[in-house]
Amino acid sequence: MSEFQPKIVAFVCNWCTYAGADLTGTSRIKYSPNVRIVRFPCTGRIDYMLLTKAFASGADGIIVSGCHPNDCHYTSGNFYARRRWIVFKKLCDFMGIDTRRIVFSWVSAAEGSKWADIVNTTNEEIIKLGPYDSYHKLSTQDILE
Amino acid sequence: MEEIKKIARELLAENKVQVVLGFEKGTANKVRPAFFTKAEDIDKLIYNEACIHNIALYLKKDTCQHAKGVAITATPNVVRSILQLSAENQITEEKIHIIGITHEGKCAGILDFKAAEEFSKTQPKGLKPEDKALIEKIQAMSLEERFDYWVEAFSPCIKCYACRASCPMCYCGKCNVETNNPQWIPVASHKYGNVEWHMMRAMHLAGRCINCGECNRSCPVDIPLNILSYMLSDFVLDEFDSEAGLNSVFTSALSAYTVVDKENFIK
Amino acid sequence: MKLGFYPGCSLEGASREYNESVQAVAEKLGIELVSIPDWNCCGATAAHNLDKELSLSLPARNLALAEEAGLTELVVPCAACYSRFTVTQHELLHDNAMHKKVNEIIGKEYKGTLRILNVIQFIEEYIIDKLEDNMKFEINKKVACYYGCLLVRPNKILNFDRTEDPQTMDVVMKKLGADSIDWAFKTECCGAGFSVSFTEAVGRLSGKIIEDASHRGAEALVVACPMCHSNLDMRRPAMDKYNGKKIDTPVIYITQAIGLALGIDRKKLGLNRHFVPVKLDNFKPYVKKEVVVENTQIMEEI
Amino acid sequence: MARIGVFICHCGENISATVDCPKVSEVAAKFPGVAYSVDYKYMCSDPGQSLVVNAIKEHKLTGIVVSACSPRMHEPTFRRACAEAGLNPYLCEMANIREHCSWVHEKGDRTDQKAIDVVRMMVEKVKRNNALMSIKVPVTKTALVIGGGVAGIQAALDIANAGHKVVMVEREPSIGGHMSQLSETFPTLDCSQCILTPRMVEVAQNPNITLYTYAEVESVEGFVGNFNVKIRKKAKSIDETLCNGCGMCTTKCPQKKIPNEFELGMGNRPAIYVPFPQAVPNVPVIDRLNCTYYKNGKCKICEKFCQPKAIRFDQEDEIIEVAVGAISICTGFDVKKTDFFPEYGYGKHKDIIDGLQFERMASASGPTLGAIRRPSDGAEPKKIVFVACAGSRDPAKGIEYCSKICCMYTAKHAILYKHKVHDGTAYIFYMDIRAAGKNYDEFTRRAIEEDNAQYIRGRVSSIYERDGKLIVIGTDTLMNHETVEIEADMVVLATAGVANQGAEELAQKLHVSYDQHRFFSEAHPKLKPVETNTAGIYLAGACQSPKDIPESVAAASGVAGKISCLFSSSELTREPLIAFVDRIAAPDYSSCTGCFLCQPVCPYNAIEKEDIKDRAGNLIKSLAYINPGLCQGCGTCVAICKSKSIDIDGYTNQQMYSEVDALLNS
Amino acid sequence: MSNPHHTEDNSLAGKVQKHTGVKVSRCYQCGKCSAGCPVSSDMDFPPSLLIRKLQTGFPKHEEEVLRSKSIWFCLTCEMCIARCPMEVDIPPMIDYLRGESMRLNKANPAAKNIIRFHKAFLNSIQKTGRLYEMGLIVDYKSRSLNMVQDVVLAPSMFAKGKLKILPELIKDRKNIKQIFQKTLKNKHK
Repeated sequence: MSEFQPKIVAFVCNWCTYAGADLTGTSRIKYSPNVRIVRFPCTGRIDYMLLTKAFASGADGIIVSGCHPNDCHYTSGNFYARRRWIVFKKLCDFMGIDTRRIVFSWVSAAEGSKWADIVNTTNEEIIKLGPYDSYHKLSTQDILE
Repeated sequence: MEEIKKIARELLAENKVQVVLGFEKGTANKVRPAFFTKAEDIDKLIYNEACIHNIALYLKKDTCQHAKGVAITATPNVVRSILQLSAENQITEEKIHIIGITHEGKCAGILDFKAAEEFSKTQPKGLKPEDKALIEKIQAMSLEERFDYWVEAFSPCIKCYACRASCPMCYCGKCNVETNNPQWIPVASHKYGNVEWHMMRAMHLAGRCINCGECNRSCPVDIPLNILSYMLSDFVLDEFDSEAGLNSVFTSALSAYTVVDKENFIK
Repeated sequence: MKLGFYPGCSLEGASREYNESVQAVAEKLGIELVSIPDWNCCGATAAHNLDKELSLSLPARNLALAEEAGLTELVVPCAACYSRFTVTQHELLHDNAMHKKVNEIIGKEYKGTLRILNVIQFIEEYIIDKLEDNMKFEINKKVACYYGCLLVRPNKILNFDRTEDPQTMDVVMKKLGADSIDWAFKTECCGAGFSVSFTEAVGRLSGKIIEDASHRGAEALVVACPMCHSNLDMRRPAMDKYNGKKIDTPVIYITQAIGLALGIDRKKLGLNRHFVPVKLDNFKPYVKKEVVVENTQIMEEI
Repeated sequence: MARIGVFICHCGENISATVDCPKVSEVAAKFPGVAYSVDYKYMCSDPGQSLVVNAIKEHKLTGIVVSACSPRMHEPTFRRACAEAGLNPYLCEMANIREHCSWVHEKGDRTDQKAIDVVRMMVEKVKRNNALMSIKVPVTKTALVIGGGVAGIQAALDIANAGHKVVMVEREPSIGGHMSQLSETFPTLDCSQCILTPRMVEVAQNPNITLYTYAEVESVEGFVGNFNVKIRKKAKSIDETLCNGCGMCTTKCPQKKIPNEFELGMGNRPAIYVPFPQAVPNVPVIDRLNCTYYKNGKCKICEKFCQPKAIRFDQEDEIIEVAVGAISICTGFDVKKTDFFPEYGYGKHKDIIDGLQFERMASASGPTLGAIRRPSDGAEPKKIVFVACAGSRDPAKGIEYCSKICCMYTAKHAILYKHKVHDGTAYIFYMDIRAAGKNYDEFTRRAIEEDNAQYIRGRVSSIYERDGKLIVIGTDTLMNHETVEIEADMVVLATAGVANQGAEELAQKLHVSYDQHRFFSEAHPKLKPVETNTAGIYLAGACQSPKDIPESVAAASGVAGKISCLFSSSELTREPLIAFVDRIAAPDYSSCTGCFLCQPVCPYNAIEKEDIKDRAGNLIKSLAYINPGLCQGCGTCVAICKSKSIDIDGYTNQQMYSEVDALLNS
Repeated sequence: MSNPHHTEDNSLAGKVQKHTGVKVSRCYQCGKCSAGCPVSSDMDFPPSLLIRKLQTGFPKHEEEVLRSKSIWFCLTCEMCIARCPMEVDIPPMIDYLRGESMRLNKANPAAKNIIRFHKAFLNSIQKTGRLYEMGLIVDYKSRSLNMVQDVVLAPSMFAKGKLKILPELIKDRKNIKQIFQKTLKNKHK
């Protein structure tokens, strides 16, 4: 394939965004197949270490998505997650990790078309940015180097 | 100085404490942390400008853990560490006798936690100007430069874990880096493993670090680790109005939230 | 104190008494109004009806000139001009492409830094606090404050007072000692846009307004718009025809009312220029209310 | 060694039209640890399920991945199949290649690749699944009913009559709710209080029902079957056990001019009062804000006249704790006041009233004893205008939804008006007549044909007062959109039905969700209309959306049915996908350091402190412990734990890490 | 946002939406605009009926709209949008329809006077930069051939100092001319 097809991982919560993505399917709204969805019970469960792990394993972009504020199935998981992301994003920015490649969003179970939009815009954005070579190289270099 | 010794001696003599944690003269004109268990040994207890190490670290060591009472000569950084450890349920007030020492080196007497909180708030704090300058320098860099800077800065790391060993907040029995199922952090000290290790450590200290700078001092290869956690502490203070080391009961920016936390980055 | 000032065509022509009263009041209270150098007509309804870009460009030229002259606040007493200016500012600041285009058309750089004040905002911010010390008379009359369309609509853009049953003018009139009545036609359109071209409709629309005010015992209508004024003042024959009776309730500008309270000469306020004679007189001399000392102390403490 | 089975479903053509299923199956067969891989037309069909069951048995599978639709659809189906085959049902994972793949992507290599990746991901995950046992929790067979309107009354009676205990909490001094304020009810015109009062009395007398009026829910903890509820019983300043309801106190109270809430300000009441004559319980309360004694420290006239000596000025709020197994929210609705319409005078005209005020006016027990009178001067209005959709279907100034009940009650008002003012005319400005319901359309026809209600299709632009009349200006869109001007004596606005005050706080106390209008949200708009997203908490009546009486009652009976089902056995089974703290050998006991930074993040207060002691009883270590009965499995504590001492079944660190690892290292 | 499943809407309503953002399908025909409109009785189709005609999209109705008196009688008093429950912004829609009506030479004969007045007004500004009321009235009266009307008013206006004999000229009239050339002239060539 000549054209660059990014690898995008989506970390989503079970109750809102996963269900929203189900609705995208039920509504037959098309989006880029470059995304792989990983299901979590709640955004509160999403460990930031999985994000760096995903980059290390070859992801070019990451979507993290859950319920809108006040809609969390567990009432507050998304609030703790949001705070963690605020801090994590700051650290990433300071350390030169490309946070343009991490897209945070709220997609409810009713927002099927928003999910398709998020995936498509992220896909386009990552295509523009190109493969995340600097991080990939870091993680695959020879240990003895 | 004599006042500190007097307090320490009395505490031991009255058996209010079994251990006094402080400094003694080391070799080659250096100072070293010491445990004093007898009142007569207190003569050896010293305090001077060289005693900058954050000895709150030793409160979690067996000698202190097994004692019923512990006294500690505590500079502002040590006091802040003690308060944060208390906030995280690692030590209890009944057991700890803080012999406060101000940033000017004066004895502030025995501080209970309430007094310690006041002490902590009023004592000056902050980074050295050169560290601040470095933070600003890094923030002015481009994304790629920042990344390269840190990869390069971490590359001499030999994963000796002195940073962890010297940090009073790194008290976990089993550190994440030793968790191997799954192997979150690569063990080897290659560039990737180093970045991941220091990144994880910075996240774990976010909102908890009291900025004593011990990690940087103890690092044999001089990585400016402290500015990572300092930058985050500063950010957490700005963003969530939360600061470590000021409170002896629960505080942690990341175990809390407000409905109005900033959201401009979320689609 | 220096404020930017845009008189507009009406205030230089058919509604010069409005200008005269604004100037007289400002002068009396030591406020300097600086006209935009070489200002042009805002385009009014005509430009707006026939071409959108023209309707934005004409006001934009004035705004740009005001900015060039280093003005930061601009008083626009004419409600029509005020509306055109505010709408232009809103549209251009919310539509980048149009903003660029208009800048190109007028050959000037409009930045959007000006704060535009209508006459009531001007009164609220710069005049009302000075009244107590300068008032000579109380306007002890029953008045009906008439706002018309342009001061309150479209509310989303102007964001001034509430759309229905606005109160700002009433507050000023009450401060002047008037009994401002609650009535039904505060914001109904008077039809000024058709004053020349479709006078029958004007007779009906304005007729209803003047009738309701006089029916409820108003001794005068108070306005802040030259369009409304010339319409309600000059088209009285058409209104009387519609109402089937003669109504001689005069229509005065709010600045004229302030002028009267300040004891300014009637002629200086242009009251002689009205078609419907303004007979209001016998005002009660104003006595400054004694401020209770304790309150002042509390105020000072706060 | 893992022996994983992979089952690729075609879902008819739903998947196979886009994804090359045989190819996916072929590739999956080569994944490490996969012992068996097959594709089939309908995996969820009986033969499909048999295929799974047989494969598990035949190939001695240690876990399966069903690659088909969303797990939200068929996960339970395939878990059952596992159980049938003797495999722990939690050793089953689903790879979603329908909703997340075939339905959203075009046919092609990249789509096939995605399906393959998704399957590999789940294979890696399922290898690390643990066999889990479902959790049994006991059920407390008492229900809490919040709100004593008609929905609450119905729910409480039905549950009580099924033989279970009920605790009812009502905010006002009496139960009855809005229905007790209504005059007559559509479409039958039977008197509201006549049909409601017997049921109110029944609630008071039913031995299974404990009634707390003038009380509010303070806090709720726990989970389905095991809620702990604190109820704040506000001080009535009356000893309810002594009061005989003689009413002497209310007649003697010197404060007489307090606007009566029940009459919506159209009548007055004393400071010690019973909201209305048929109140249940018939016990007065003292309104402390308006009582002379509480204001000035002097009076106590009521106490002097109270024969049973039941007045208690020093009474304090009481907190009552109850354990319940299920909760029914029946908190009802509120109506918007007339003051938010700028064009209708911001509520300044006395003769513009809302529908509920008209109800009180038309009620025989109301402030005018059933006569229709102008509030301004007490005259009988000869021309009355009803404005439907006043605030409803109005995104600009009101609410965007249809309040549903207004069309019917406005028709009823027009009929009642005509019955009371024979020479009067009622005009109704409306946009649509929404009268779907048994005998509903007939009812509106009756208003038009028999009671001469003048329906005008159009909205009212403005209303103003002139010479004591209200000038109503509207349009008739059926008459060339002409302007219609009516000189009315009185105007009734059918204001919108909105969520009740305090709904938001209650929702937060109960951890249930609510919509943008602050109405409580049902779990599923069609199939779970009376459930909330929180197990064991149900909804009935207008707290969910505007509802009329029959609908509210039907929903309440529905809730009672649901709760009776829940109470039919003494324990219930829960999914074991919950968090736990690791345990290791002494001397560490756990990698948990006892920092308890996880404790505040748990929305269910499930994280407790566990002390490890030696034989002498000395504390060795304090550890976090997650109460399996309380944990709902969000996993927020897992991500917060620095030492990774907490993990969560179903989404363990190992599982999630492997998923990410597998997905990308393809 | 536009629905990708729909092709471009070439109806008049579609054009209105494209050029002004006003979506006529939002109107549910409550008629509140017509009830509040001060000139609805002068109109052939009150505002809500005008919208209804756009909603159907029948050529007959669209033609009626473009040839209507209504679009010219609108005073832009904004009462309709102030009270519209669905926030259908009628005034900009009418502005657009006027433009279309002129462009297609469909302006209603009854609107002649109104258009003439507007043109005379703009003419005045174009020449002098400001409104020259005397000139305007003379210009308008000569355009409308309605010499009698308002002749009564002029002398008394003059007497009260309300009419000036000579126009006020602004300095940079070139700039004004430019503005007219780049906008009006450009389009009506």
